[in-house]
Amino acid sequence: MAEITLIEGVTLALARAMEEDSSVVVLGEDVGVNGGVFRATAGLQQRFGNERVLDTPLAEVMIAGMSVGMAAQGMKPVAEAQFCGFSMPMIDHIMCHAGRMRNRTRGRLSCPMVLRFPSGGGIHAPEHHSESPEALFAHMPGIRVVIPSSPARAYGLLLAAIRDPDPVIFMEPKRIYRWQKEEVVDDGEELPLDVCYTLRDGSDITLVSWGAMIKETLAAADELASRGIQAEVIDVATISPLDMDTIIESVGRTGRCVIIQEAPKHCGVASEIAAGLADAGLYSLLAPVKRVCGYDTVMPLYRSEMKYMPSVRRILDAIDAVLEVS
Amino acid sequence: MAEITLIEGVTLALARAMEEDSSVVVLGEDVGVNGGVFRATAGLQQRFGNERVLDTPLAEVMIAGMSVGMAAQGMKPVAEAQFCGFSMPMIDHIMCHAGRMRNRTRGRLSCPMVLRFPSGGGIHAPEHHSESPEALFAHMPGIRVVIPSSPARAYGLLLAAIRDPDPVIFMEPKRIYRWQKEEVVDDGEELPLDVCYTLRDGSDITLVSWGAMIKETLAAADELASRGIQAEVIDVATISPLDMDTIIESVGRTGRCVIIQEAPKHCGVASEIAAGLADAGLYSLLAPVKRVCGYDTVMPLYRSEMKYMPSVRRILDAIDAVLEVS
Amino acid sequence: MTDRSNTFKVDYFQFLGVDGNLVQGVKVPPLAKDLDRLKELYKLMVKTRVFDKKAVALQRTGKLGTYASSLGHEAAHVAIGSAMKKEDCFAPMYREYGAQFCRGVEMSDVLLYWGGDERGNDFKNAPHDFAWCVPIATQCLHAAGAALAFKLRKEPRVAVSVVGDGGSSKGDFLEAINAASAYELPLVLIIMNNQWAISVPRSSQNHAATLAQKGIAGGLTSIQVDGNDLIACLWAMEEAVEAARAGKGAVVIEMITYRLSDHTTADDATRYRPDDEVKAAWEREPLIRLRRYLTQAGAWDDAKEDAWTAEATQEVQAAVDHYLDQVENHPQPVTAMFDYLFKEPPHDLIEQRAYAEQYPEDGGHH
Amino acid sequence: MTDRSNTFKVDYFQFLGVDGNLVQGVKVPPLAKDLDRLKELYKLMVKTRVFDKKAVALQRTGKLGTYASSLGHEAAHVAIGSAMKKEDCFAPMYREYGAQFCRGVEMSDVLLYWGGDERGNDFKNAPHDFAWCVPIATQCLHAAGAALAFKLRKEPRVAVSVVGDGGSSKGDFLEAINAASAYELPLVLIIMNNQWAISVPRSSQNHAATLAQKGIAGGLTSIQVDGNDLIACLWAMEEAVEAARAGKGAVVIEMITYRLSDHTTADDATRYRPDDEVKAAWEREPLIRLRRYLTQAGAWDDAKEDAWTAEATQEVQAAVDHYLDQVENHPQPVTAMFDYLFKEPPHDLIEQRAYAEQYPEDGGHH
Ligand SMILES: Cc1ncc(C[n+]2csc(CCOP(=O)(O)OP(=O)(O)O)c2C)c(N)n1
Ligand SMILES: Cc1ncc(C[n+]2csc(CCOP(=O)(O)OP(=O)(O)O)c2C)c(N)n1
Ligand SMILES: [Mg+2]
Ligand SMILES: [Mg+2]
Repeated sequence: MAEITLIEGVTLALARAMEEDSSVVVLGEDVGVNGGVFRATAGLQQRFGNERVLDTPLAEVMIAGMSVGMAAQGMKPVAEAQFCGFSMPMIDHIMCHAGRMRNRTRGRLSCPMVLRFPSGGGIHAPEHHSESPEALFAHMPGIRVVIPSSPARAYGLLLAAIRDPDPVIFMEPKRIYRWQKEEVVDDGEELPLDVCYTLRDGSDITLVSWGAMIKETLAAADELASRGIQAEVIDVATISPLDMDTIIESVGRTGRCVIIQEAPKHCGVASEIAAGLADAGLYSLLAPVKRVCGYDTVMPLYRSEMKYMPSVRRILDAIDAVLEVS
Repeated sequence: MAEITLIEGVTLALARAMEEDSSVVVLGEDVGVNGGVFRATAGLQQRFGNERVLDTPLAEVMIAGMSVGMAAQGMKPVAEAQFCGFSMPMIDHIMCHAGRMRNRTRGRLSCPMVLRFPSGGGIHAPEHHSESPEALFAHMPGIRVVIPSSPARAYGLLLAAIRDPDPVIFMEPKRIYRWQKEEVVDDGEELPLDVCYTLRDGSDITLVSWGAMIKETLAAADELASRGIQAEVIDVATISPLDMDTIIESVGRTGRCVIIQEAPKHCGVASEIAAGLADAGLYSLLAPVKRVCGYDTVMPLYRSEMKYMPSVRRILDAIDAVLEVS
Repeated sequence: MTDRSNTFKVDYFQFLGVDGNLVQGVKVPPLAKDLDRLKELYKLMVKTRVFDKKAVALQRTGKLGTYASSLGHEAAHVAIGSAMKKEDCFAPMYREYGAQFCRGVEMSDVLLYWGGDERGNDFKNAPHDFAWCVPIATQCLHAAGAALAFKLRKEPRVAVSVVGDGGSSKGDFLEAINAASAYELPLVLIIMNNQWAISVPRSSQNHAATLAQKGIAGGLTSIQVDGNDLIACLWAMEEAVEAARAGKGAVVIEMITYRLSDHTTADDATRYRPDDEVKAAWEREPLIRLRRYLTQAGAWDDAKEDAWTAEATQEVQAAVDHYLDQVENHPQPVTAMFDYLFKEPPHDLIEQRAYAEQYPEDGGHH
Repeated sequence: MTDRSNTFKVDYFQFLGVDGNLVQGVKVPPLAKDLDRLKELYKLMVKTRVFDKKAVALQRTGKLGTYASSLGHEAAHVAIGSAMKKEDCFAPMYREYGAQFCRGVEMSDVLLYWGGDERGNDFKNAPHDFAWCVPIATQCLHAAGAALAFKLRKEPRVAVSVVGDGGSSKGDFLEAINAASAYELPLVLIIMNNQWAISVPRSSQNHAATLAQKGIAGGLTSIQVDGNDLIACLWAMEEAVEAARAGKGAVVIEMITYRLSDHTTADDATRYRPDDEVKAAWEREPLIRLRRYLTQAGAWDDAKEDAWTAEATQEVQAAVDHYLDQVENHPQPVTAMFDYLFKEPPHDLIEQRAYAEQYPEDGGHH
């Protein structure tokens, strides 16, 4: 049993899904011979042939629109947008068709497609390669949004996403594609698409995050532990539907919550979580809910990108402010 | 001085802006001879000619992309998407270019464009004509988002939006296009793009809304008044940037807040407001912050659309729940 | 710079003249002699028009929402539907009722849809066809995706989609042409050039001589036909569908017709369209010439016309009755908006559904 | 069905052979005799290549981020820039340095941009040109918008944009063609067909004979040129730019060249591209044939080549020094990301800026 990276978890799940279901087709720019610009689809075309792994013309609207059409006619397309920034032209088909097909036809047609793309910053990439647009997709009815933060969750969640009978946006935190290795058994076991993962138990404060920011969040929790403060760390993982129950239960015990998000703050997913706490979690709150987020400005070119994203220090300062309140 | 409707306020502002600045150009589908499908641009082509009011080919990506190009070269395009649903293909150019032009070039080029469109439901319109996508645009850096809810605010805010040196999304709540008439002086006075409007003072609870839901929100406030409860009603109007200070100040006095939004709840603007209260407003809160929103499902076809949108009864029930808490 | 890129020729096909005679000097396809078939299609054209008139009337009396009329497009629409096999797949825009009736879509489906009820999209007898598509031209890519699915699964099926003269300006349509070329798709793309996109005339979409030549971008076979000539439309469609089915690649057909109605019932075309243009267009409309042809051939007469119109009117009325019964006596419950979003609704939706059940009647009024 | 839509001819222009001789039997444009000009452009091509090599080296040593090389495109790029007037407007994709150098963009700008510093887009000497554009093909619509602005303001200016063979599949480009036709825009659209879109070959974009024929969709003049032939590229560009300026409408030029480098420094083309194809492409590359032509004409020699290469190398080094000095000694402060978003930053951004100032150095590492 090999230790693999997050991106290898993606590849493993793709191969497994293609193996078990011949209607699964992978498509996108450079996914074929090249195996994807990050190697997420490496080896798949060789193994499954070029009728299962299709290089597309360079046209994102087309990729999304044809995936909708294929999905409605019984295929299970797993489409790739090469980078987060290039998912924007796809929004029309995702929002207006993928998320509506089943509802629109009262269940007659459906849209079991997955749209995968690498997202987030921190790898010195060019403009439009480093955004975290999960909040946009999370606001769209009929769409599931998933972001794994470990190799095992990449494997289990992607398998579930592909098998799911409805459309799923699967965002891959590229900064941690190769951060950690772990043993992943290729047993075809999927993970549920509607629960949070508690990565660390604690009673003093709840830290909520997802994607690559899990890295800084865990580092902050380590630092707190060395100071004798026990932070509970929750990986949201399924952005939509959001498992607020787990978060509210945790904050019910800790009374304090800091949410860490790489995307801009305004109208982000962190705001949804904080809003959930302001409603159903209000009586547990001993201190203001703080959000440590990317700034409400454009993700800078790479030389400044780490200044944009929440650092461990920024997270710790917010935690300290929340802990100070008695 | 005539009493005019909200949509006439739009037309008046367009005419005024075109009059005072020859670089202002109106473009979109059917905005010319037809004067727009809602008559928002009625008479403008006759008055200013077809080089100032341009009917476009049917291509939303083109409308957005060319507007970006024109704006970067010194024009002030006021583009129309015919309905909210058709702004989706424009997101790529709005998010990736309009909101970034100035920042990307360190101020060398800019993008003083306005994208207007009628939004929201309630007029028996077909599919894709009734969405409220403000949260999507509000999450995008570098973009202002404005929604007027009265004739005077339509006039003053649109004038400000057109004169603003940066891109503005101007969403027009079509359900109340012709709801109320009021006197609007065509004096060229603009309204600020970053403040909330308190429509009604009250000390018992703060109701926050925007766009067409202001109608139901005010009706709920009337009903409360008849019960001796004084609700403060805030029209957010400028969704981004959001004037949280006014809201926090109000909730500081009332201790209670209900937010009313037509859009789906998940990751909507109401969540941002509630999140702001969970942070900077926490100590004033005497009761959970409730959001009364559209459901997290697709806006139904017209026969069910009013069942989807918050009703006065749903708003009152939420208010009652919040008031019950002592 | 002079170049020869504009030396190409987009062929234009017309077989049936306005006077109901076959055009002289043109090789007419055999189907022009298949009077039984033409008669059946004529009857469907008549029924479509009867239906259309009724639908507009329902809207005017507040019993239907905004409705997009198909007046003047009947030959083109019926030809599209008739040329397709049951197992093919149709991705319509929003006014091709004639085509859809051939495919098994029911008149009451059309009424339910425009009557604001999602059940109209549950085509029981056309289970694979796409629903009506309001975001212009997006349906062309759905059809391309369907065609790719058929090709990958090696099924001898063809996808057919329609876009308007306006919609032919949109990237979705143009990318579909490119995709059809790249994957050699079993796809037929029809540009229904009815001269207007709401108030915008064909000439404002671009200044090219034809819209069909957009197909040249992908090296596709690209032709124009008289969209008011059933024989030409049917011939072109059958050739195109069979070429696509035989793996010979996608075809673009520009059908030249005229929108005799307002854009929809929410529109008032007199604001932007000269009366004499409309009057002239009525001279070319598709029903009368086919009726003349059939009459001259002895396959039709006034008595048949009257009998059929009466029968069609009854059929339409039955559809109307069914529609009104559905929406008035069996309206969708508030919970319907939650029950079809996902196959397995997530927990938050289940909670919202329960909440919504407390407000079953809220907001019935606008 | 047979049709004649594929009987058109896209003209192909080549004047300078691979051997450095003018092609026989073809009417060569007068500019082929303007040796002074050709020599200056040759020098710019050489400098561009020297620059390119240096940039790749900087990336390899960790001093530059991902970089998109222009190797092999020099003739096409330089021709584009040279044919434009200062007041025209260029909307590039991301690798047309040769064109941009003509326009006044500095080598240090290019380095700053790929070095992750927004100041690289502040083209002091090309103030109206658009910045590098990463979202493929979107720049074509910006150019169309610029062209419309010029037309509406009655300024005799032309907008020029470039898209790749891959990007020519995208709706943005195809809608730009349509817009150019609809508004008769002073616009030149260049398809830089370098045979590859990262790992996807030209043949996978579509199966049409040419990419230029996409222009036929809008009835635009549409030609192909040998993109490694400076004379052909320059002639076509000048003709196109002046036709556009004279109000004769937009032109589409497919320049046929080859990407001799990896797609970017983040790519490894050996994974998907046969060596012999690359080797064969080197035979057709643009510098050597122009050098032969100039040498035969007595306008160039080895000594000049060496001297100029040395000079160019120095100039490039100066740009590198300036770049490194900027990013190392005068880096942008954390506040820069707030100071250019809006002309007047809103209150929440001012607050975030103040907060960010407390973390000026955070996250310097990745
Ligand atoms: C993407 C999109 N933009 C705008 C609209 C609004 N709209 C509905 S129909 C129409 C005109 C369509 O004209 P055309 O394509 O010629 O088809 P026709 O209605 O004439 O059959 C417009 C602009 C829409 N439905 N979708
Ligand atoms: C909209 C969009 N999709 C995908 C990408 C990722 N990407 C960058 S370059 C490239 C290939 C471009 O090929 P081509 O258009 O032929 O231009 P070339 O790089 O060959 O000059 C791709 C897919 C992008 N930048 N933008
Ligand atoms: Mg039309
Ligand atoms: Mg290329």
